[in-house]
Amino acid sequence: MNDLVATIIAKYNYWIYITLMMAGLYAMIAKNNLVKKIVGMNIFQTAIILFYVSIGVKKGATIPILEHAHGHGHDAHQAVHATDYINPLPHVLMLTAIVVGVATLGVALALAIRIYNTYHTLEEDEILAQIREE
Amino acid sequence: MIWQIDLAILTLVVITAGGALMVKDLLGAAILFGAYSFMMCALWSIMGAVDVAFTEASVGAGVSAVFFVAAVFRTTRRTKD
Amino acid sequence: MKIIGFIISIATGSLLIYAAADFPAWSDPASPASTYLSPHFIEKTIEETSVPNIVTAVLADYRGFDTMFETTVIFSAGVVCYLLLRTSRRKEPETRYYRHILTGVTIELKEGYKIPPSTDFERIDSLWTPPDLIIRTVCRLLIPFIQLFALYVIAHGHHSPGGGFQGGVILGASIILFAISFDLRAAISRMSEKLVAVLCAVGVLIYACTGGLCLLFGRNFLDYGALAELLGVDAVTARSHGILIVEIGVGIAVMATMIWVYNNVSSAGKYEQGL
Amino acid sequence: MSQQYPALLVIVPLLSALAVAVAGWVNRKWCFPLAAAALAVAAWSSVGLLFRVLHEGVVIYQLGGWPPPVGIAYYVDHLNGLVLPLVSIVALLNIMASKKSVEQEFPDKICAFYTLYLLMVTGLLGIVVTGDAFNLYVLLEIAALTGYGLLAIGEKRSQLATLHYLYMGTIGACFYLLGVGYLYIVTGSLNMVDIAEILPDLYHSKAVIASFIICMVGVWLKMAFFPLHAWLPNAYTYAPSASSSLIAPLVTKVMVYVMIRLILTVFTPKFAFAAIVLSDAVVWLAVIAVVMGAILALAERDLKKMSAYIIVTEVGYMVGGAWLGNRIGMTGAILHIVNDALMTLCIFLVVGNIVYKVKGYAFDDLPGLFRKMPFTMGAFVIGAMSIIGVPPTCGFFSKWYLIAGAISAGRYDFMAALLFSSLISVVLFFRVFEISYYEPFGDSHGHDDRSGGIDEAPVTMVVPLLMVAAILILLGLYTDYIVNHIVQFAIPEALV
Repeated sequence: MNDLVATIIAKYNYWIYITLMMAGLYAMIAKNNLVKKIVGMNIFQTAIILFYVSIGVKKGATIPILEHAHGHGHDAHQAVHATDYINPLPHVLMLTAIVVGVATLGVALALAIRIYNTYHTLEEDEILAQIREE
Repeated sequence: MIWQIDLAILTLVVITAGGALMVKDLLGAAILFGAYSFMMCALWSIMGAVDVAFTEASVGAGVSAVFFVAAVFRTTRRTKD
Repeated sequence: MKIIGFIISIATGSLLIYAAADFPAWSDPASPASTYLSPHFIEKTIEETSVPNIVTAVLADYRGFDTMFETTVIFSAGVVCYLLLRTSRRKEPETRYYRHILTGVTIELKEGYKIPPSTDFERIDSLWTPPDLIIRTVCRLLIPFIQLFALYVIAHGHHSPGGGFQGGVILGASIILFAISFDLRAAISRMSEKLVAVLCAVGVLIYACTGGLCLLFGRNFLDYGALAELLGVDAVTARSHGILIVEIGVGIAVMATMIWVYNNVSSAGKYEQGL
Repeated sequence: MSQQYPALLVIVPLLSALAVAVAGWVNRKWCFPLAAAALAVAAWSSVGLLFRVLHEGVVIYQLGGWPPPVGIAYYVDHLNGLVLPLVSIVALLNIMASKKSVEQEFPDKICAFYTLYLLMVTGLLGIVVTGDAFNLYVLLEIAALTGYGLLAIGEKRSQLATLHYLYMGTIGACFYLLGVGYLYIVTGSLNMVDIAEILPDLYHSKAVIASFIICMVGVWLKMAFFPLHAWLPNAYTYAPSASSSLIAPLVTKVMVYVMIRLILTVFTPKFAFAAIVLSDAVVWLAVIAVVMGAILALAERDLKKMSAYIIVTEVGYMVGGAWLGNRIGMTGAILHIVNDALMTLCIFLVVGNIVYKVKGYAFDDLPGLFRKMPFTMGAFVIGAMSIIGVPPTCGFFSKWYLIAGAISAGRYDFMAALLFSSLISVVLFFRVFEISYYEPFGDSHGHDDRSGGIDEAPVTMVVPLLMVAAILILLGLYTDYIVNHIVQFAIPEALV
């Protein structure tokens, strides 16, 4: 029992990300409103970003910007130790993922507006009913 | 890292995410989504991912929310779920 | 559908929880992710690129190719929004509205009529409302500072959090703020659609051409070290400068795309009114 | 110059896409020549790259001059050496063939269309050529986003279909990203070859198994593997013909390539087929996919949607062949990527020509077409023969390898499904032949034009189509060469 509690506490970031991801995925599949699905999609994407950022965290380390490192000379700085700084690679990847997220959002909203202009509703069942009537 | 703040923000992240998905008004969902993004941004800056947090603050809480509001303004606030 | 969605998300969640058991402990400095590749970035960045912000260095140099395509993703989102939403530019509405700025008189014009050739008239939309004084004044005061900050963020990305991407978004947001506080027509009269669209492409072009320039100097694509001769500095500083150049490109592209997408989404492609 | 082929391949379409975007605001006439020239350069460098791979073996290109695990590297071996020319040549032929229909369908937005077209090709070529797992995700999103744009400007229903595609595509891409994240957390690397070297010690890690499953599900979503195929038929059917004839042949096939690349290079066959017991279940799914795809195609009453369901069936072939877990099946799957892309291109170009002339693609629009459009329908016959699997065409040979692989793996159910779907294809296509050959033109429309004179699509549309048809036969004749000189080296020795 104590083990279980210990794992839950030790990895709580992962549990939060899984919860958010499940919520987003559920909304994308089960919601009826097209914009609600887009909200779900964004939550789904940010959950994955949270996961990546969690990979990068390092105990006892600081943000990945080198201190006392201005200037260009090779002797202007002391030796840098990897343990002092947080892993920068996941951050880089996630900058890209955020950009991809906002790009997808823009396209999805554009599509939703086009659909609204055609059918005058954002509810999927109402749209499908209209299509069936044609 | 102060665990009380961490926990409070994690709770708020989950609450705002749930709220954005559950509220029966698209404009409200858009605003709650902005709040969710901002909480995410706070969480990431706590984790030391300053660049990611900066981007999320400007993109997620800023521009994305504006896009959502603009799209809702051009369509409708009504939603059944 | 609700049941299917529930089952799928539970299945995914349980698979992920099952896998999380084998993860290295959270924030463990000895985890593979922290010991395999990242020490190289942390320890060598300053020697190889002379950029203290490791994230910027990795973003624009080590993984610069990713970032070029990230900018391309943004650019293509702009083009897709334009393609989907923009209504034909040739069609002028039958009745247009003009406002005489000095007196505030609104004129309705039928097709074929023209206003007197004077700069006192401004074109407005049918749902036009006078902008609120407080909002207008505050925005007028704020926008220059926002833009200044954005430029700082782009230029100072080497030493502090930020860079082309964040700066570009803030720069775009300042124009969007202008469009919200006045109206879309006012924003477009200052930054025309053509300018925005061309800036989008130019931003990505700056990035890609910087890479292409390296090809011409006989190095691999995006190897900024090749620019050393051109810039008259050593290879390491050339990398730092190369990063700055591409960050500016990213900034321009992102700014323009944000405005472009906002213009199209907020007016549903008609370029009137806006939010 | 030839050292830089890998870079040129991706950069030239990208640069020209940007140039087209700028040129479009100056003079619309420049768009098409720029786009076509760029694709020709890409095709040239991809063929050059293939020959370099054939002579020198694996080509590695370091982007930014950083050695692989630190920077991003291109990794071109026989597998993507084969797929790269395919992608660029299909794109080139299609841009030639669809010039007229683009001008007819959206005259206002030609420049935006060609910009997206080139970006899509950039994305697809990049997916194929890259050796970095995360870079693949970014390029995947470029190909997907531009694809949404290209698909959604079609008929009235295309927007809803595309939005569904967008939801599914985003889930798929995010699953792939998540899978890469799981690999990253246990290996610390993003380079495919590098990951493959680290993985053997971790084969029993739950994270690696989960990563494999998530990646596979993500890729299956993107390629419309049977239970996850729901987005495909509508999205492809309601799209404008110029975009559907680019996207239908390439996107699903490139995703099959990604799957094979993940199995062969990243996770290695030893893990995918031996360490975990999934292959039986996946082949079962493939059997269902093949059968259901064929049956659903049979239920359709229009040519384009029928072809879209045939894609679902073909994806079933390739996934099943790849997961049989033996060399012959894998050979069949790789060969089928090439053949199926060209067969699908052929069919969709025919549909494009019909839409251009008749303004419809339902079975009711087809009567009398053999007399009206003899060249188009001639090419259609060759494409149909290839899909059915009639000997001189290439479709026969890849199906032959797939069936041989099924037999040597002892999967007679998969073999039966292949034969069943071939039979269904015979029914499908002969129904179309019957309608368009025997029924006179104009019955359903009540036109008085019963004379049935030749009214062929413009030359620019017919010539590329005939070239595709010729390639289908040539590929069939040169199958031995392709298998012995290219495909054989694409599959690692470990897979027997």
